[in-house]
Amino acid sequence: MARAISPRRKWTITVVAWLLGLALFFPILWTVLTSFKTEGEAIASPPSLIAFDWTLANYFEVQARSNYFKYVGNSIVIALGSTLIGLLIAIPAAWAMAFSPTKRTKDVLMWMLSTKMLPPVGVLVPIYLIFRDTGLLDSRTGLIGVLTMINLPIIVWMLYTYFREIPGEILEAARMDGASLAKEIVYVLTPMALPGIASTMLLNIILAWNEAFWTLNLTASNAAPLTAFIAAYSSPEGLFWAKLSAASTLAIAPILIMGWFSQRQLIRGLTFGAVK
Amino acid sequence: MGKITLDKVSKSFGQTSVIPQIDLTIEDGEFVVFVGPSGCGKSTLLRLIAGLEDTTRGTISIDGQDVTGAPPAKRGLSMVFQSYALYPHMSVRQNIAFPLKMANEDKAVIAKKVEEAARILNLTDYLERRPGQLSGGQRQRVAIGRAIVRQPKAFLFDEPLSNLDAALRGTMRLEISELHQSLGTTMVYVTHDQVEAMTMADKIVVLQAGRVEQVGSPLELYRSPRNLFVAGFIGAPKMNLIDGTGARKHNAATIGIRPEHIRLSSDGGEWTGKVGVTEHLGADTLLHVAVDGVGQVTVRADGEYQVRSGDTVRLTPDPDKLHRFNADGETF
Amino acid sequence: MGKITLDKVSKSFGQTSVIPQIDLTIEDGEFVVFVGPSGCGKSTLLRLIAGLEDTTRGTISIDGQDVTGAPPAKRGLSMVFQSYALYPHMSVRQNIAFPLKMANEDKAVIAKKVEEAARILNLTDYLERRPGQLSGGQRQRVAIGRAIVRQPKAFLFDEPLSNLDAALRGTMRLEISELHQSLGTTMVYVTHDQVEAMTMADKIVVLQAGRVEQVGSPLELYRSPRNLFVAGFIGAPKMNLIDGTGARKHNAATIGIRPEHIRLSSDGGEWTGKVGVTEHLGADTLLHVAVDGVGQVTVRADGEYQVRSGDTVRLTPDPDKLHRFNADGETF
Amino acid sequence: ETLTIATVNNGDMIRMQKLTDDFKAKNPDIDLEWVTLEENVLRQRVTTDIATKGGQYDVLTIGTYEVPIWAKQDWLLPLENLGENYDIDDLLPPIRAGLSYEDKLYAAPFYGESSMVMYRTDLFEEAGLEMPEAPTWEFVADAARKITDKENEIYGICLRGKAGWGENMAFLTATANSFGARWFDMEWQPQFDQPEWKETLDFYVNLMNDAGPPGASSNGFNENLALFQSGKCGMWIDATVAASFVTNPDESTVADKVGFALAPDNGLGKRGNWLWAWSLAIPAGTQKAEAAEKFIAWATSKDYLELVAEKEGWANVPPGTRTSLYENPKYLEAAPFAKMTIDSINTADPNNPTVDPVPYVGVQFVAIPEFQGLGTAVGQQFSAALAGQVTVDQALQSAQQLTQREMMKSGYIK
Amino acid sequence: MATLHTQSTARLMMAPAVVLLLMWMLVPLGMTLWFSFLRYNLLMPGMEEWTGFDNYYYFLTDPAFSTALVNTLLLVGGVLLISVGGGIALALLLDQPFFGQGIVRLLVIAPFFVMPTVSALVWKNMFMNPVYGLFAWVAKFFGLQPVDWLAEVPLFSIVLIVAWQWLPFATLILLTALQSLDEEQREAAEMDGAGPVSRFIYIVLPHLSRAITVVILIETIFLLSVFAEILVTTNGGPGLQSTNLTYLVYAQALLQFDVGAASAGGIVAVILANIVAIFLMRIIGKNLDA
Ligand SMILES: Nc1ncnc2c1ncn2[C@@H]1O[C@H](COP(=O)(O)OP(=O)(O)OP(=O)(O)O)[C@@H](O)[C@H]1O
Ligand SMILES: Nc1ncnc2c1ncn2[C@@H]1O[C@H](COP(=O)(O)OP(=O)(O)OP(=O)(O)O)[C@@H](O)[C@H]1O
Ligand SMILES: [Mg+2]
Ligand SMILES: [Mg+2]
Repeated sequence: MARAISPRRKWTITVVAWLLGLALFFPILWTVLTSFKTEGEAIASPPSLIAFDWTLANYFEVQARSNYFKYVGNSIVIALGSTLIGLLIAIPAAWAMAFSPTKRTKDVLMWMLSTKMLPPVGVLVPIYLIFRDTGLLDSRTGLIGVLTMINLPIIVWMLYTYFREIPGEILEAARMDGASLAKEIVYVLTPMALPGIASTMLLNIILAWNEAFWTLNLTASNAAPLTAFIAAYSSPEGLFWAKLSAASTLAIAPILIMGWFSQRQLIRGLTFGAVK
Repeated sequence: MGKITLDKVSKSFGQTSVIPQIDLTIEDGEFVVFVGPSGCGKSTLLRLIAGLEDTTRGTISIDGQDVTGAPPAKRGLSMVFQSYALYPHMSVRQNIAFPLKMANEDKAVIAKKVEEAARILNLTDYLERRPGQLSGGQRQRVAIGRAIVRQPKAFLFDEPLSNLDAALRGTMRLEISELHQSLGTTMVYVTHDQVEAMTMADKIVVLQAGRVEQVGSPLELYRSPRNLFVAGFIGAPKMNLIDGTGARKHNAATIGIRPEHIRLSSDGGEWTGKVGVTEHLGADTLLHVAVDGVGQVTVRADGEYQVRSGDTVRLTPDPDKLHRFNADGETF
Repeated sequence: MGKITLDKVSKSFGQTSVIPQIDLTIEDGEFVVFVGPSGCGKSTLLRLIAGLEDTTRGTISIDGQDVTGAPPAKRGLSMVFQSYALYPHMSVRQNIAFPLKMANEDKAVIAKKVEEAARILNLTDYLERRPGQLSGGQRQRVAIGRAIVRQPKAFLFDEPLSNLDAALRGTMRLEISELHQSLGTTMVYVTHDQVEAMTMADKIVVLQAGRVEQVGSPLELYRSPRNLFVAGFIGAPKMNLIDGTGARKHNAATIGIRPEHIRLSSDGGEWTGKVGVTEHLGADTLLHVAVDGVGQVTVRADGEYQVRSGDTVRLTPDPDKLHRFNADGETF
Repeated sequence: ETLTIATVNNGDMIRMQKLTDDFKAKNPDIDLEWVTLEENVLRQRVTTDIATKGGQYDVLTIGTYEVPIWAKQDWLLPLENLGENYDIDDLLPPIRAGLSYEDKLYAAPFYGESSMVMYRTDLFEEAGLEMPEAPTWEFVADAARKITDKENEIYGICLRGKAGWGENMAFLTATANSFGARWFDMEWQPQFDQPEWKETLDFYVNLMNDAGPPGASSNGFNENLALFQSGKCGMWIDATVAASFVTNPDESTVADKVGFALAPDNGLGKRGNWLWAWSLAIPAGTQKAEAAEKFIAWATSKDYLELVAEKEGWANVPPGTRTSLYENPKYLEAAPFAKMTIDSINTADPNNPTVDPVPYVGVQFVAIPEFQGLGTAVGQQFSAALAGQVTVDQALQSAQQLTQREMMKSGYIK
Repeated sequence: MATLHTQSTARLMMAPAVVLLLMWMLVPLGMTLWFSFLRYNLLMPGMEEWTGFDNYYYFLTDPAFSTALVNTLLLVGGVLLISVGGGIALALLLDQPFFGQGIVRLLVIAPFFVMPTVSALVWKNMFMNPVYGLFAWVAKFFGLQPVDWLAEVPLFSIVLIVAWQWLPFATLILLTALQSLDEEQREAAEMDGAGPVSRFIYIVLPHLSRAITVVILIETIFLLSVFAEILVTTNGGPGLQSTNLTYLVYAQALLQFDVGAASAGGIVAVILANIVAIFLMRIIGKNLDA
């Protein structure tokens, strides 16, 4: 493909791609911009793009209402915790499925995935009762547990597809070299699958971060993450567009920034083994 | 130390029996090559010895000790894989050091042994590189380095050179032979390359469908193949196998004559044929000749033999080098 | 029809000039092989002809018509890729039919032509399979089938056999040669395999670093290499190149002698050496001899030459076959 | 000791959060942890928690709908130690009645509300209309159509349309009361097949089509508030608490042009106004009942009103809970809507909400546990009718059917 | 790989994941199953009694049920259509060389990071609102009647919002898949005379088929349980126009607090989800094996 493409074509593509990219990004951009407006400007017609009096008032207002940092902290702990534990459980399972498959491996995998399809509200009351009896309500531990469980199938599946890409010969070589199973996984498999593991991790952090049902329903204050933070803004109080935007910006900023910084890893690993 | 004995070993995958039953002894210090067509069970046999597969029946012993149930790590063997199976995330040094690290060797000892292995294999300058930054031949050497560093009882090679190009293959072939000479360790080597088998082996084991067809030194097999299969399999270019009338004249169901054992002349001679494709290799010329009443015969002529497609030539097989086979394909 | 002319063609990727400037004419019906070390620009040259890369300067014409700016599809050439580049989701039939379908041929015509191509290539039984279910050789044949079905002006092959094992390579080599004979279409063939180049080519183009070192028939190159590079490159086993005292005796900076042009004897002879590794190939024996004052020399002896490592042998290079090079590496 | 307080994200509650320091100063050993949620989410969370005895909250913010139901289940602790100077008798009688069960107070009102008409005096003047103190539906409809000027984005009337028992059904049930309709007859038979309901709904849908804002079917209290504040509504019939927001010049572009009137009637003796109070209660499961009660006493006390007045001005104190407030001249002066509010509250009668007798209590709701789901389901039908997705008749028919099913399923009717 | 030793270790290694998921499946699901046969309303404790299949009867005969079923399919199908179709188009575009590729990729990927609640709020209030929304402003700017998105085309609006969130995911996966297409295959097709369109249809699309199945599988799993977006924007309305199964069960569970009915609904949803799952696995399993 090293034939020259005409500059005109390249420019056309550039323009179209940028327009589409900006269009997709626009809602986020608009939210961020609005968060710096006053309530009046937020609903002004015609809307002003950047030529308005920038103000941080909305952020102070939001922070005054609820301690943002507590929620962020919880979000981080829960998203990271559930993902790490999930990986810890999933890596051996995926290893087994990828390198010692049986006839039933596929079925087990599909069964795991199908557990994700069950509507969470259907089991809310049972879980609530269990959590109440075990004292897990409004605890990070409890949430980490639940999120681990709901993301585990995806983690196992993604890892499985990555692992299958790794030639079994390398693991056999390690075995010949005298590595025990644990060492084989720690020294050979995990480092080799690192891009895949990183991408799985990132994807699951995102999913856990954005999980709204369980995080909202199983917490009150101690363990409440950003989804609960934003729940205080999900209906307007008169003119509230700017405040809503500020809260929204705060809720998505950490994960967006993390996502942007790690997008290379995310994308690199998103090449599910199955995709290639 | 490294005598490997297979006693009535058989292997099935589910219903399919891949190796019906094999008895084989590999002496200490021997260079044994397994050859055979694709799918005949060469790799399986090697993996059984390595302990990467369980035997279905039979026992494998190393130096008289039964290791049938032992895990690979406990057998004291090293293996070099066709794909090299290097650890891509480790440097060459770490790759070579890995088996020692697994054996919990002392750091200083590891360093010394790795340097030593690297020196032998001319890898000293590349120790800090990753496998991805090496050429094919260098990677192969790293794989060998990883194998020799722990001084195993025997080396197992599964088509180690098949991913290299012809020139490199030649060089590596020599290197492995030299390594064998200098280390004196038992080597079991799987290949389907003629030249490798012929030039490297002390003993060739010809396999077909999981059975041993013949065991012997390269020249033994070249000179006296026990049956049609071995005759056709050993030697390049392939032995001409002739049945029908041509064979009946020699009182055999089939006769075989190698291309290099046929004399060319412009008149006289036993057979008359028309030249088809000619391949000029410089040092030799290969003529593909359609012989009346016999079929396609390949002849090798020394040097540059000038002949054109369509020319008629006379051929005389060297009677001393003629192989005769009965209806079952056995030599007699 | 298929005369390809390259006129002052050069190619750079960004800053790096890969092909400085090349003039080359490929006659209609010729089988031209490009050889050269890895990275010398063989594939690039082929892709320039195919239209898969733009020339930086110069013009390419086919049958006298300038096609420098034409897209690949408009040049009427077929290409067989090293990786075969079969369409994995299509059956063999669909793969072969694809170029015709793209040309909006009639269904019936397509069916007929595909059958015909499959017959020629012995693929009739596999027409309904997917590429994934075929062996390497069969895949290669499908790729060729896809190339011949549209009766192109010329075929371009980029190392088409390098993914096959030795035995298969031999067979496919013959098949392509026969195909060339029966179709009579121009073929441009890239390889780095000695044997392929020698046996298949009408004309070999030896490339180095994007420059043509020599063009000629295989035997021309074998007999009279124009310089050291070609001498070392053509012929297997490689020509022995000797400089220093050994060469000065012959009034040359370097002399070259092929292994098959050295006579072995137990006494007399020009050189005395000690045998290192011996490789018994059955038909021949290769001896690696360390000659005093000359260096490592490889000698090919016919048949089974019995000698042991460490023996002393005498060698006599055939004076008629001696190549002499000046300090610039040119033959004189 | 830390109290976890579940509360709704309404302006008055938010204000209370900001005044926490005052409470802490008075009770240094009690810490407050706020869980502020949007109304629907709050209700789900709080209900799930109390019904399963999860015990996550020490103080709940609930409404007049929940209090009698929950008190009956013994899920709430009666408020008996509100302190010497709490002056329980100062609470407005209808509100206090709504929050009591078997004569015990189970929740203290934080603010109370009824509904009334808010209108734009400037627009009425322009159109040459005069709003009576107690308008009829006929007048309201007529005026709305006259004021409407869609070109300039002036809509004659803004009414709730967003589906939900606490959203459009609060308004519609109260309105239906004034049209003589009712949810159930004395046998718990649903009444949506009766002409009164058809009349109500026809009136509502037609009026909104002619004079309502676009997107009315997704407008609730807050959306309408925004519309009114930005000057897009001629009239708005909604909660009395809105009055302080629409007259607040910081938030409202029409602050000085708002007039108030009682909710309209149809001459049948019932007005279309409701009664609601956001109140603080203590769940039975808490370990910190004493501290919780201290907090509630603080938050609903007269002193708290003074505190807000001091910090934010009298117009912003939480309204509708205490008689004394409406006797306070400073408040009456600062809050032009005060009189209308208290009149509206006092005319609402939760025990006899309808023209014809009914077996239930509650003005804009039916105080049975099933009502949340039922009201929302019916609300969805009516919202669909408003959006023009179904006809009024279809909506009523579906409402009737689904209500009947539900009542059958729950065993009210055999 | 196939020694008995490794096989038994493998089983051991899978055990934690399998056992945990099994517990996660069975304990709550078992309780849900049990509840589904009870008359159990959270607001009326102490009245639990066995009612047999009553809850199922009421759930399945509820006219809302069939509507919700259809809506669920429309929602999943619609989002899949947009995100896969758009994803392919975007991937093809982004695969071309142009200026600022990296930045555009950042822009495109961004919606995927946004919480569903937030995106629903933003879309509802700042874009689709018929009075203040940006869409309304644009419509008015062109002299058109603003569309009241959430009332007039509620399901479509929700599809749009959800598709906006999932489009980046599809694009990314398809883009990486596209980049893994063997260059020689593309060139071979070019030599064979295939134009850009033919190349897309005969070479690129088949190559993408596995990636597309992966996207469909993953998205379906998440789309079946879309609910926050509906709750925030339309509350399932107007009428039942945007009520999907998950939302219906939600309404039973958290509006009516009818645990019995919600459990029955949950069980029905699980069964339906598994039917979809089996169906998906059939096609996908095949595609993944290849
Ligand atoms: N894990 C397995 N399960 C089932 N059959 C297998 C397995 N491994 C190998 N086989 C079968 O066993 C036979 C022998 O395989 P093996 O790999 O030993 O052949 P090989 O001689 O090494 O061939 P090649 O030269 O192609 O490497 C083949 O028919 C193969 O299909
Ligand atoms: N797209 C490209 N961009 C930059 N450099 C290139 C590109 N393609 C090839 N080259 C460079 O051009 C030179 C010639 O490459 P080419 O592929 O033609 O070599 P070759 O002779 O075919 O080698 P091989 O035998 O390994 O296939 C190499 O140095 C290579 O790195
Ligand atoms: Mg093998
Ligand atoms: Mg090349």
